[in-house]
Amino acid sequence: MIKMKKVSKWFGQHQVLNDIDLSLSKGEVVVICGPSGSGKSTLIRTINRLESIQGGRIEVDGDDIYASHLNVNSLRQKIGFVFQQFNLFPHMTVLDNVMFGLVNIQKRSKKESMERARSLLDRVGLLEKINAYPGALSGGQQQRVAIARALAQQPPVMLFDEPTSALDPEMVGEVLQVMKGLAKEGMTMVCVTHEMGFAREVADRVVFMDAGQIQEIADPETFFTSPQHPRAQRFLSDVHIR
Amino acid sequence: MIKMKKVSKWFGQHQVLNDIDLSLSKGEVVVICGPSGSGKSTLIRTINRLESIQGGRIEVDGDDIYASHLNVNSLRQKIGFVFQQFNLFPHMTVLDNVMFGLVNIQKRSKKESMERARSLLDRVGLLEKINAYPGALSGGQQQRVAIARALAQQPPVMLFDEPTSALDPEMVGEVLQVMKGLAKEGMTMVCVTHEMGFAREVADRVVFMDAGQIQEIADPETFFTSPQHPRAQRFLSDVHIR
Amino acid sequence: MYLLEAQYLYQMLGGMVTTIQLFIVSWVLAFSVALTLVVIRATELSVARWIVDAYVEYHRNVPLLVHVLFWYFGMPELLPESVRSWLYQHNAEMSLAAIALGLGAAAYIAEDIRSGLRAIPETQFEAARAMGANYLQGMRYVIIPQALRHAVPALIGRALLLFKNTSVTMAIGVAELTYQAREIENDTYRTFATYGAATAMYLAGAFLIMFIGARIHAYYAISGGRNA
Amino acid sequence: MLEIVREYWPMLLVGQYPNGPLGGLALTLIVAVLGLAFSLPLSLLIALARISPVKWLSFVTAQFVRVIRGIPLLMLIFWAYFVVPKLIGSSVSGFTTLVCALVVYQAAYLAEVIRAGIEAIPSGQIEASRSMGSSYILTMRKVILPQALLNVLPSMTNQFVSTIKETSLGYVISVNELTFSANQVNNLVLTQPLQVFGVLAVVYFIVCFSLSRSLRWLDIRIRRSRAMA
Amino acid sequence: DQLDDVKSSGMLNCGTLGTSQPFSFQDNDTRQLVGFDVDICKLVADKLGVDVRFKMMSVAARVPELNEKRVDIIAANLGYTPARAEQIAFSHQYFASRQMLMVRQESNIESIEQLDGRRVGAVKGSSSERDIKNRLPNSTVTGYADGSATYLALQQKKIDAQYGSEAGLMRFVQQAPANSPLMLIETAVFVEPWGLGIRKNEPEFLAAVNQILVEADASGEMTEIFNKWFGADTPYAMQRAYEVEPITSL
Ligand SMILES: Nc1ncnc2c1ncn2[C@@H]1O[C@H](COP(=O)(O)OP(=O)(O)OP(=O)(O)O)[C@@H](O)[C@H]1O
Ligand SMILES: Nc1ncnc2c1ncn2[C@@H]1O[C@H](COP(=O)(O)OP(=O)(O)OP(=O)(O)O)[C@@H](O)[C@H]1O
Ligand SMILES: [Mg+2]
Ligand SMILES: [Mg+2]
Repeated sequence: MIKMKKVSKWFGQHQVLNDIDLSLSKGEVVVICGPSGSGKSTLIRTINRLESIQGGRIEVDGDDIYASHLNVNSLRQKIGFVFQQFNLFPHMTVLDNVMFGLVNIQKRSKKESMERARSLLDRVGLLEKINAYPGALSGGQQQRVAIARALAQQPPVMLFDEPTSALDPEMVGEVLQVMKGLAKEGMTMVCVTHEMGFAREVADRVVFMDAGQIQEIADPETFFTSPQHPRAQRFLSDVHIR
Repeated sequence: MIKMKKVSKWFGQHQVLNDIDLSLSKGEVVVICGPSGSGKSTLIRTINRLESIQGGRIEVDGDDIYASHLNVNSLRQKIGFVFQQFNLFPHMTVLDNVMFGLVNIQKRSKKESMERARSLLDRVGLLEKINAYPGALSGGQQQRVAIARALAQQPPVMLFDEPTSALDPEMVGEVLQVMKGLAKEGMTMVCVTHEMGFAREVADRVVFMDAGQIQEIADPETFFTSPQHPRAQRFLSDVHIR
Repeated sequence: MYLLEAQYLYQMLGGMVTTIQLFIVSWVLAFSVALTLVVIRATELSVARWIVDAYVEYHRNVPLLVHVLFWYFGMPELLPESVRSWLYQHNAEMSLAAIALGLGAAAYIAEDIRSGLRAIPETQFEAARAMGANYLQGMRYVIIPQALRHAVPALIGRALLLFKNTSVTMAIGVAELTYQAREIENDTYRTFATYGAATAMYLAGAFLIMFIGARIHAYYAISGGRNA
Repeated sequence: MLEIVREYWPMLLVGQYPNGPLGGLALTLIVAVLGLAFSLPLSLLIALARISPVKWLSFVTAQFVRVIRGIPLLMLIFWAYFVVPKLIGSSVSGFTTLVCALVVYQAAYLAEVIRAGIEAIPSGQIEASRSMGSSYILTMRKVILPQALLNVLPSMTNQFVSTIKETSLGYVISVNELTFSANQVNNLVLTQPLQVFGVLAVVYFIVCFSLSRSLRWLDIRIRRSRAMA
Repeated sequence: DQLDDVKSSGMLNCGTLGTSQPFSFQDNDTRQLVGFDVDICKLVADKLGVDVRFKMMSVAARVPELNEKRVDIIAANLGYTPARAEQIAFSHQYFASRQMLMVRQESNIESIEQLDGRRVGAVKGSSSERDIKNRLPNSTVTGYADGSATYLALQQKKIDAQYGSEAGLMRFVQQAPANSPLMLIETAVFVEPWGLGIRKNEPEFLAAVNQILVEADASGEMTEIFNKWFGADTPYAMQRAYEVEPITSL
């Protein structure tokens, strides 16, 4: 489904991704963690071509996504992206946010889009907030709308960038429930997160990054109980202090 | 040191604080926790008179701080406040941010202020960032500058509003170290936080709020191991899922 | 100071109507051109930026009067004879004045919208693109509507100035309010009365614009407030 | 166009001076500089009054700003010239009237720009400063205005440039600045109005462009120095 | 009264336009205000035995400048009409402006009537609208900022005729390029009497000014001034064809 081969990225002189190799098959869930600035966000952004890369190759569904002839807009319709800061459109209601891609990008009929949006919002438990504006929602509610919006176009792949870091403990729970549901249904997912509970429960593999490189890939249980890489050991000790 | 008696606050029709009673003696450290929207921020903001109150009375050092003749500016010099979002002044360097109160409010000499600012920045481990602007700092660094700024005027009381919620796990560690140091030195502190580790290590009491009321006050060990109030039990179970 | 006779007030009302027509036509033109400029500019291509910058600097730094004279006396000379004479038979003053005013105001409006644009986090655009929206869709549905909201106060100010600046076009014979006021003043030498009436009419028009602007502002205010 | 400049440059530069009152570009620059120098502080006061918690003060300034913004500048100058002396009982020169009218008019517009800038600063900044114990004035002076003024510098540039261009309305009360001189020249040359006004446009362009470029330069420099660019 | 005030102050404040060759304009070499109107004011001041100080005024502000006592007298293209005379007092006529129409030679228009239905341009605020409507009821009049702009509009065929005073139009005829010559239509649309403007209710001052004008006419000084600006040695080469006389008797 997703294949990254020797992907490298520089910001000016500064190398942010260094020979990244990573493959996901359909239905797989991968969690990425690592210290701040290690390149986690940059990595998942490259999968959606939100960043340019200077070396290597990324394939989604067998297509080289950095090929110049590739239609990037239709690629992105296949990939749902949930931003750390939600990035809901503040001038649209919750319903309009979720319908946006269906109506304006995929040019579906209003009626059909509305039905689909409603059923998604129902699923994330926000049916009664349908006409609210994002500014009137709590953080956890906003995050769930962002997920519904990303799911609306029925993408086979979902990317999550720290979907819970801005939330308080109770809201973290709400958002993780929804994501677990998706994982169970067989969605292919890449998720940057430090939520150990989530990683343990749903991830097939955990990827630990540091300084632009993948330092360790392991199944969750192994990673959390006996990390191999010294940087990962230090990192996990910090996380556990909490 | 701080005495709140039957403090009530409304936003329009909505009661946000309901008969709050809370006293702190000198050198005491209190942690406030509770679900989102329960009134934690509002509570500590009233102690600094950043909010008006509609009922009750708050004394700091024996003075009724909502008395109309009270000089609010000199009250606030006695209370350091650290915001969740840092609120550093982006147009001033780190040093200027920390010197601001000394030079402009307390009218100390430049030289003396500079020395004091440097020693504070040294203490929070930021001596080398002294001439940087806030925009060029990481979140944890910004938060430490904010603490140094609040400490500069040597306030006997410090208020912290979720000082770590916007930080990643490693940075959380940095900030908590500084706060632990303060607690050990006998600073009177009120801290809104969900960092159980911190609460366990330094808090004298934990206050659990819900729906504008204090539901439970207990010492940390008791609170975390056997909370009495059902809402607190549910809340803690959520927190532990992580 | 005493009031003017009905006949003169009527004449001035005629001028006011022209002023309002001119204002509306040039505002619509200005707004469309400004939006185009903003979209071009936002591509961040250096050629595009250069062109839009030059456009803005020209209009901002050259007096409006000169700009109006240029459009009236300079531009039509580039047209073929037949088009020109058709134009002159059909109130060329008015249409050329509207073009000159509109293009001039467009430069300012474009800057105002661009300031509004700067207030929109780049992540909004990214969010739209990440869903598969193309450049124009992202601009049209997500960025521009938000930028406009931020720009409303500045745009109200701009509309007021455009409304008042229509008087510049009297230099090329557009019979708007100031033009009529001058005619009447010159016929009667009752300077204070005529200018007093003209000032009152401008003020009334300006208040109307401020009122409508405030309505639009209130209508567009995004509800929900603090974390939007 | 060059012959016109060669032939008439003294008139365009200084008007009748020294055989009469100073005029032309020199007068334009003087009026503009005075207009800019006074309108900025006045607009600051208006903006602060407009957002002040004192109800009547903000109400009065709001109405004032509204009315001034609703009157064409030409009319404002005209009325100031003829009405103000009646009110204060002594005559005021055209030059003074022009400068004052320009200052008041620009200040009203500028005040709105500045107000928007102040209101756009996150309230956390005010709270942070106030919670350290600084007074309202100190907070405005050291924390809010330095940020707000920088943010709205582009709009302020627009306003400054129009101040320069609007000095030309002084002709109506016989302040014979550059545009008036150009009209005189036009009357002498007679058959080349486009060329004469072309010269006028170039001169205004040079003056205004230098101002807007220097302000942009200043903007970039401050941003750089605050590590914001 | 005003006459006494002027005499006692020793200064006559005279308002002129300053942008109206040859009546009042700034000489490019000396950069001083000169012209027919200027000389008339000087004449009045001389005869009153006082100094003269000139003030340039815009068309829009000239009447209030007078009525608000900023100046004592204005010589500023003031054509007489009864309506205007309700606001200010007119002296005897010191100039009679033949108001004429100028056309492009190639348009072959020779009479005023031929222009009916065509577009006519004039300087805005020159009482043109009313005058022309009387003669050319089907024409539209466009008022431009000044003579030069009107001229340009005529040359660019935006209008078919330019309306104005003979003195003003003459210079355009002379300066028009050879490939697009202009000409005046022989007959004047009408003759507009110009007077000096004085505040109402100043009979002594008005009488004194009138007397000065009459005497200057008699002594030949008026003709001298006229010839200096309009005579054979000037581009206008006009003959003086009017008397100094009370306007209301016209
Ligand atoms: N636009 C940019 N220009 C230059 N450097 C950048 C840019 N964006 C990111 N970087 C740098 O690239 C590195 C990786 O950034 P990235 O955002 O991928 O980190 P991350 O692992 O997501 O960190 P976090 O946990 O804080 O989100 C960082 O050192 C960052 O400073
Ligand atoms: N300016 C305001 N106007 C109206 N209601 C407000 C305002 N500020 C806060 N509230 C409401 O007051 C309640 C308490 O808010 P407060 O910010 O104190 O909560 P909190 O406990 O700090 O929550 P969090 O953990 O999310 O920060 C909330 O329901 C909130 O919606
Ligand atoms: Mg990241
Ligand atoms: Mg809070």
